[in-house]
Amino acid sequence: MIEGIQLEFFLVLGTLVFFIGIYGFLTRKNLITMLMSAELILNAVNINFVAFNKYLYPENLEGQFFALFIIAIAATEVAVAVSIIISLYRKIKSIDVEKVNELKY
Amino acid sequence: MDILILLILVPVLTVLAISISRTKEQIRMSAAVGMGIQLVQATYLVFAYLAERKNGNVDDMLFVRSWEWFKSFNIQFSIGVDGISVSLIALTAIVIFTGVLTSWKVDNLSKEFFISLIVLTTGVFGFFISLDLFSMFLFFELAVIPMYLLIGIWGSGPKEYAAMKLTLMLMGASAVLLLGILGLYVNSAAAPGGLMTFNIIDISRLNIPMEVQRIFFPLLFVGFGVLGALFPFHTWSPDGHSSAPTAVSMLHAGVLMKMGGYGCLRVAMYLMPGAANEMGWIFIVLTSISVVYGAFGAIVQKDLKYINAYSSVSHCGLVLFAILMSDKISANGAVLQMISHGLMTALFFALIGMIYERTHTRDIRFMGGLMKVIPFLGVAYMIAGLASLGLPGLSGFVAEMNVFVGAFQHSDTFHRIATIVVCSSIVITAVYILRVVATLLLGPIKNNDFNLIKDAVWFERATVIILIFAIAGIGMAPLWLSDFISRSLDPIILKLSMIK
Amino acid sequence: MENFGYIVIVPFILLISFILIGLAGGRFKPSLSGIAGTFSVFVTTVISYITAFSYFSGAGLVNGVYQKIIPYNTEWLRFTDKLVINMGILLDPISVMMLVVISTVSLMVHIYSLGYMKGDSGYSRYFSFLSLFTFSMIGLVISTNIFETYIFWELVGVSSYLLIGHYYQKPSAVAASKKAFVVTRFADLGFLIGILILSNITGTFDYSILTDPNGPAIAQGSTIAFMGLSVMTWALILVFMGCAGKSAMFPLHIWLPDAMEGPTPVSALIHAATMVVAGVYLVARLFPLYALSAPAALHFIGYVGAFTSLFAAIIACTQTDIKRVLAFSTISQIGLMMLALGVSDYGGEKGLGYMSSMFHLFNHAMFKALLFLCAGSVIHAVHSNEMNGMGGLRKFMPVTHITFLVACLAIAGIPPFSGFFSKDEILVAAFEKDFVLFIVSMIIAGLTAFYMFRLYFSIFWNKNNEYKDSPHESPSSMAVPLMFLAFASLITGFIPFSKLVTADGAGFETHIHWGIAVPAVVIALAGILTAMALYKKESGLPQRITASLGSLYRLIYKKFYIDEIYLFITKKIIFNGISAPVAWFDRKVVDNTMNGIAAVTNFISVKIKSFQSGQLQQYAYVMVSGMIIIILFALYLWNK
Amino acid sequence: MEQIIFYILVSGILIFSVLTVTSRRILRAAVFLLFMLLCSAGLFFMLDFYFLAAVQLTVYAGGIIVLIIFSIMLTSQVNEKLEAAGVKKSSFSLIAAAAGAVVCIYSILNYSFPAVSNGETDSSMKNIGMQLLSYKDNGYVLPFEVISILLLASMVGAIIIAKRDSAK
Repeated sequence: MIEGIQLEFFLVLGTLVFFIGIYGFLTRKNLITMLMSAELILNAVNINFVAFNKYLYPENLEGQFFALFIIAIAATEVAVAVSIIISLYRKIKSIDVEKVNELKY
Repeated sequence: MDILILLILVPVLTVLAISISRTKEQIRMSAAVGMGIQLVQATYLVFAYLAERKNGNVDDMLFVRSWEWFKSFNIQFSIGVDGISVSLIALTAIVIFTGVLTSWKVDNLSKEFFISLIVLTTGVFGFFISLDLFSMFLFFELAVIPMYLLIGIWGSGPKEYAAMKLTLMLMGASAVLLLGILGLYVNSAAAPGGLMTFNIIDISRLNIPMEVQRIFFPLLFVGFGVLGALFPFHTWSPDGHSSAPTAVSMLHAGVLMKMGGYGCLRVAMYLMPGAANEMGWIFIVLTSISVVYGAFGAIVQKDLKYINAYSSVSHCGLVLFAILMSDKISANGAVLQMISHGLMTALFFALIGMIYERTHTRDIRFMGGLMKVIPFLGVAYMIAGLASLGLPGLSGFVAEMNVFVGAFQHSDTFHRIATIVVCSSIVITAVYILRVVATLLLGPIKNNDFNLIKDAVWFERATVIILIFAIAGIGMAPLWLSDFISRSLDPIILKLSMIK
Repeated sequence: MENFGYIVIVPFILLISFILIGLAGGRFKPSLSGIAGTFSVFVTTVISYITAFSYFSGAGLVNGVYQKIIPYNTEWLRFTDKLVINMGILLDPISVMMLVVISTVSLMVHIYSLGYMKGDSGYSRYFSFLSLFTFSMIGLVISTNIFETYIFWELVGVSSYLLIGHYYQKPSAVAASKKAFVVTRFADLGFLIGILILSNITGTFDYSILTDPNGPAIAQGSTIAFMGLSVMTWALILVFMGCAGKSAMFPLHIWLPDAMEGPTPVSALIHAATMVVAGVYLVARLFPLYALSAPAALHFIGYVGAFTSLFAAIIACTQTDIKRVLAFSTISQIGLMMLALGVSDYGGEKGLGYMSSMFHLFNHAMFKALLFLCAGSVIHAVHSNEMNGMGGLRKFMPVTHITFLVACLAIAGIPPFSGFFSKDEILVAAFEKDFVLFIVSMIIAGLTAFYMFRLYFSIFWNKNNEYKDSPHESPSSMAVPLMFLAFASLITGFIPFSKLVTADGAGFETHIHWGIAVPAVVIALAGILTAMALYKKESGLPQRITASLGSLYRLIYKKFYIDEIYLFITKKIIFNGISAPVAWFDRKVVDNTMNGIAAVTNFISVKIKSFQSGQLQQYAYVMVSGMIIIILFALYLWNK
Repeated sequence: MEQIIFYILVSGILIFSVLTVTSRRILRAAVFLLFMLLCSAGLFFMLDFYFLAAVQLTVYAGGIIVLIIFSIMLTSQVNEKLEAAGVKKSSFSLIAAAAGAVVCIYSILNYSFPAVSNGETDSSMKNIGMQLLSYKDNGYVLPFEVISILLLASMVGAIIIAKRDSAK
């Protein structure tokens, strides 16, 4: 808990980072940068969890655990995503998301 | 073991037997034996039914059994029969048995063919014994879907188009039907908040509110009506029938179209008599159009199967017309017409298939004088034709007369004029039947190749003889069948007449 | 009262004979089929004669009135408790008379056919159908209710169809059979609707209730009116429409001349003696109903009969195909019978027209069958139907010649041949009731004599043609029936019909009204003499007369173009005007609507599928905006 | 002092986030992401969640970013500038993101959170470890195991997916 800082401040921060991530996810064409945007989104969630833990239920550790698990999941996600990106790159020599449109009608 | 359960079980076992058969011989023998057993069972059912009635059982439905199926929605698998369904089951058994016989020479993927055919039959038998709207619908679907494969794979002509069209139209109908059934279901609680049910008998004891009936009666009637070739939803019939392989045409026109009529009577009319009475006129107009229009349409066709398909539109229109009259005599006529048309049209399609196999054309412009070279088939075709145009002594006459006399019992002008309009179809029918008979069978032989063709072989003869025997049997001594059916119509007619 | 139950054998033996011959078909020697068929008809004839004898000799008579006897009646189909179709046997004077007529003519025709059809490929089929026909015709006359009549009516129609189309490889025969069936079927539609209306007003099909003069049916008829006439009248006119179809009344007569494409014995049996008079029979069967409940319908029948009769007689004068002349003559004579029914009343001597009609029916059956069989004999010898190709045959075929002459005299109404007596009664009945119809029937009498003798002289006298192979008399199996029927034509006029067959069953006395008979005979003789003058010797006179008549002659020769009108109606209006458009409409409009629905669905799905573009970011965008919208909505609900 | 550091960290998070999603050089974007993660780790430190902050540093900064940089190296020309998003696309995305942010912030600010309790957080490493492996109340052994299986599965999956197709 930081003196003079409200919980809302953290939440607004989390929201902003989250939507910056969303914006990036929607606009970036490169798959890796999209992945990075996704990391931003995950991290925004972490900030929220941590803030909730600290401000609302300081006697428990749930917020930290969730954040930990999210970090773990982010790691696996990146691992799988990177492998997908690499195999995709081998196939179509590009990691432009707009060129990856095999899966359509 | 319960006889009705056996009616479903035997086809299923037959399917299993076919699927483990190796040679073609085994496949068709198991199909024939299975359907033969089915025919025997149907006959036994008729006598068992009569015996039960004789013992003084006056229930509406006999052999009623019910199993809990899906408890939370109160869906049961309940079965039972009355005179109407027993007679239609007998019809189905005859048609499928002869259908298997006519398919004796199906060589291409014969295992799959027979499996689909018999799965379809299972659906039909299940449909006729169901007392629960849900299982009825289930069997309805089971009967319709194999049709797609049967036409699409073993058909002729533009078969993919025809299969698609037929299946889609019938599926569309079943969507409407499902809506209607669900509509009935949600309004089927005896008291507000009570248990809802799919059971026909339970629903028939209720009075469904009029505003509900007004919505769902047309849905159900049209849903079943599409299968019964109600104008203007009949166009699957010419294309579908002409592309389908022989046995499928037989089954489809002979039995599946009857499911439409049966459904209209048993579900639409019986459960919602108020709307039937109120909105009947719309459908009477449509069915009258069906009858006359189908007959006129048949006059100028050139393909034998098209002629017969249009003729089926006309005849099945008569079934629906008679049902709508909500009169006991004509309802009796409707059921008789279903049976009669089932046998007749099965015979027609069987013969057309046999003739086609020999001449390799179905275009009547290229045929002529076949009576000389294939007298057996020729005579049979003529008998089928005469039955179709309502010659006394054959089944069509009895049915038509019941319909006309019954329909004419209404004292108002609308019904009478409709009856007279419908009556006129007997002349038009005569015109197209005689045209076909004259161009196909009579006159000089147009094509010298026809001199070489051979008359029917044993399984073809068996098919034809069984069907003709049934047609003539009903035509000569109609009373027992008429009595057999008419008692079962009492509850339905009673319900309809209470509204008036 | 005697038990007539044995009559049940009659229909059964004929039905069995039909089925057996039909099924056994070509498996046995053809002559066996012929003999089997003839035998069954012989049994029928014997039973009919026994029945007639015992019925008329007193078994049917109670208090001087011939009763309706129903020896056998079984339920066949039940609509309601009252509306029941029974299969049964009804004996009353007219049905017993018809039994005799049918069995006699049928037996003669069977015997005749044994010789005539020899060597034909469809020999068994022919006899099987003849049995079917005889069965149905007998079933028709002994019906106990109007629906049973309708059933056999249809069966008679179909056997006629089958027999007309006997030479099924000949297109004209096929066309003729089709035409006959369709035209009569059309008429039967009227009949059926008539039955429906009738059964609806009276609540019964049963003749014994329908025709009971004191019964409820007759009283009920006139209560409801529809378009100026009572419903009963409409019903009976519709029933008459059926009769008109079967009996070839104008304008439904067109099938009968064409029906001559069938084998000649068939024409004799079906299209001269028995089936075509079924219409007359049915009107007679329902006569109390017509006379007491709907006299307007009866008048209508009388006038239709008169018109048809005159019309057909005129056409008959111009035809050259001998069978067609006979066909038109048949139409004319049946018209005369209808006329007689039309001028009749119910009860006692007022029923003279009815009695004379039946009398004429009976006589006509004999001499017309004879005429046809003779014509068959001639055709058999000459191998042609055309009158122009004949002449001078009296030397080659003496039996045929004499019997033909007898028949001609009978039909012309020269005493003491049978036609004289019945025609005289008809004229008297017409004279008493309606003077116009009387004049018409006089003219018909003259015309009849003229065209029959035109036929006679052209065939047996006139020029001596050169024949390729010299014609010879027919074998005895064909000659015997001719002689029998000629004998019958000589004597049947002396049967006291008025004592036996009357409208109400009670007999009355008749005697010849010389005041009418003498002029009638004189007119007939005049007709004969004219024919003799024109046709006995070969001369150019007939040609000159026809030439001077010009287009009028042509109009008559073409049968007033009625056939062409029908052809126009069927081909142009029904085929091209209704059916083809219906078929077109079905394919193009109804079917295309269905296909159109499919196409629209397809179109929409093509449009929708571009949403599924494979562009990940588009999906994500839609997802995000969707989520935001949902959240907004939830917030809105939350705050409300 | 604490507040100043806090504000610096927050502004760092926001700035580096924006730079991450807008930078046109991919490697730089990755580095900005790293900075952003570092700043948030700093935030965790300030909240006394040392373990979490450490994990954030090691896993995120140490593991993930390295992975990402590897993949960048493997697939892209590092010097190339990234293609900028179209105006239409970016403006629509901006609208959507901004709308979402507004909606969320609006509801956050309008929601009255329960009163802050004054309990002490025992986020010592020992406590975290005990609870993570405890099967009693508030024990996290099941999710922990599930995560471990997930990690294994993703490892296998990543290998399988990225493996060269031997058939070719």
